[in-house]
Amino acid sequence: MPSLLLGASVFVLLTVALGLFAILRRSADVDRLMAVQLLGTGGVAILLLLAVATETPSVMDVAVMLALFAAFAAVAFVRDASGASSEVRGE
Amino acid sequence: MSLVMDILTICAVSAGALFFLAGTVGLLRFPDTLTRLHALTKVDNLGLGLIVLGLLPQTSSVLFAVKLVFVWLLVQLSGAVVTQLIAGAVRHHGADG
Amino acid sequence: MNAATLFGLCGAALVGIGLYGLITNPEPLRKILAFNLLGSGVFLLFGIIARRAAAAGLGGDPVPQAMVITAIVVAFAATAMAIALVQRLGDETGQASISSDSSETGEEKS
Amino acid sequence: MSIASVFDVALVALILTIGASAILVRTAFAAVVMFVVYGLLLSMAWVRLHAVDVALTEAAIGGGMTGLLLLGAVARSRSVNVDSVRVGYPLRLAAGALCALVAAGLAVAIFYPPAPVPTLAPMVMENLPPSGLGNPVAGVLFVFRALDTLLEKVVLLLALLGVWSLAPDHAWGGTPGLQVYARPDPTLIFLAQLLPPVGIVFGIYMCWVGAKDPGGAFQGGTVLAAMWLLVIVAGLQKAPAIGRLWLRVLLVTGPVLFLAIGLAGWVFADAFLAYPAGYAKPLIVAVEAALTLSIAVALGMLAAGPPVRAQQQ
Repeated sequence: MPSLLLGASVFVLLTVALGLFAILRRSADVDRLMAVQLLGTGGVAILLLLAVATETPSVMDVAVMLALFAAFAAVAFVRDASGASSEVRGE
Repeated sequence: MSLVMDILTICAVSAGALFFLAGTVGLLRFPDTLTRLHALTKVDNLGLGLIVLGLLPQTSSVLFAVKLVFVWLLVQLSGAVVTQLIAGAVRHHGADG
Repeated sequence: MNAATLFGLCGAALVGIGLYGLITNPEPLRKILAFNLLGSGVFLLFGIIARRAAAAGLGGDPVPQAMVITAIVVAFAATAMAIALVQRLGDETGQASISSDSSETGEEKS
Repeated sequence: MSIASVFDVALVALILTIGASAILVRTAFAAVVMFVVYGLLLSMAWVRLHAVDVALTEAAIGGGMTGLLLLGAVARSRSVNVDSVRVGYPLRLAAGALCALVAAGLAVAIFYPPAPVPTLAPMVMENLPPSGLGNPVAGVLFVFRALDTLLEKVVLLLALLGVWSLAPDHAWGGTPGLQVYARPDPTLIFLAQLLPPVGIVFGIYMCWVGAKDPGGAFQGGTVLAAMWLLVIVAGLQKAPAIGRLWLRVLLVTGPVLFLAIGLAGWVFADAFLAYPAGYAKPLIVAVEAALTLSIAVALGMLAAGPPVRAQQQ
């Protein structure tokens, strides 16, 4: 079973790599935002598979970290890509 | 019993991996930003969900399993909101490409 | 070739890539980014040292690992400082690139 | 070739591709997106290298926090004119050759490691039990090399002082110029209300579990900082003015407690930063808890940048 789960993690990694390539060859900033989201989800899936395959529960904490910070980064990216930011500069 | 569990794992993980592939094909083939975003959400919801479902029978302790479900819920919620935000940005900015 | 060597080569290549970006990119922001990339390559090299020294039932030597954790945090602090400096420079001069003599660099390719 | 090594090869190829495009891509915004993706990928590499503590730190700081920091700078530098002077072709070629040489030199060093690989792991494991800790990395950070960790906190504070002192004179003591959403939509507000409770629990968990398993004050503190920044960016709360007393108290609490326990080591144990026998673990956990808060505030304020506006009374 561990080798099957490892195989699945390789497969997911390859699809994520292909997806990243698909996203990043577009030139629009909004498209690029999806890269972080894709890696957030794909990375979590890969890490969970690795955690169970290698029986290291602590790897799951890395998955949580990845999920939290992918969301955090995405919020910051959307702020700047959509021009919705406001300058805190009231001089 | 463990055979049944293993079969469940194999089925669910493969199905999940397949959704990752489908999402990627969508990202490669769909014509505009919003439809590509749609493909991405399928990866979020079904791909990861099925993989977590498949991993549950293989966990060694209940705490491990609860954590798995927690991770999935977290990604579900944040993923849904972030894709909403991106879609909002597309509408604001105009979809291109 | 084992995993440690493979990631070691990755670290070496990242140092090269980061250094290239540091030299060739005129924008200070991009230089800071490249420097971070270079730094993470060095951290990865440390990770290889740790991984190769696996002993006593551990997956790696904890001493270099602890040093890398410290280094990542300090690198973040240094990045914050560098960005604040660049921004103040931009506010003062209205220029967002480091070139002591812009007429000369402008000749090469503009 | 085993499945694990296929994974490693694919991961390394992806890291190098993303890393190179972070350098070569045209716009600064795209470069920062690449850099965040790169940081998240790198944390997977650390997992493969059996360094889960480092993976946690890299995902948090390399992926999220540095990304926010760089992004804020990109957004603010858009108003400044960026002259698009590009370095000439011959120079780029020379730089490429030099960098390839450096990388090749490092690669040679990788292939010829010292014959008996030096390791401190057995010594760490031998001396870990008296401290009561289960995580060897925490042992190194808080017992064997505690002075380094203490000084690192001081470095964080010094860096923050440096960032603050770059503010124009009239803004001293004012609020940092973190970019925020002008009109946050309901979805964002929902996220900013939902994620922080989860993140705070996870941050405390990180700090608590750090004594036994991978995790610790750095990782926990970074999560707390990110949640705080998320609330500020979403416009639910304002960034605090840097002159606030509570802010400054929180900033120094961790280092001061660490220092106090270190000085007490002279009296109750034999040396500076030595823990009296039997009390090591509770003392370390107390220091870690205080440090987590201080690190959270320090990292948050570092990411928020220098003050730009005088405090309104």
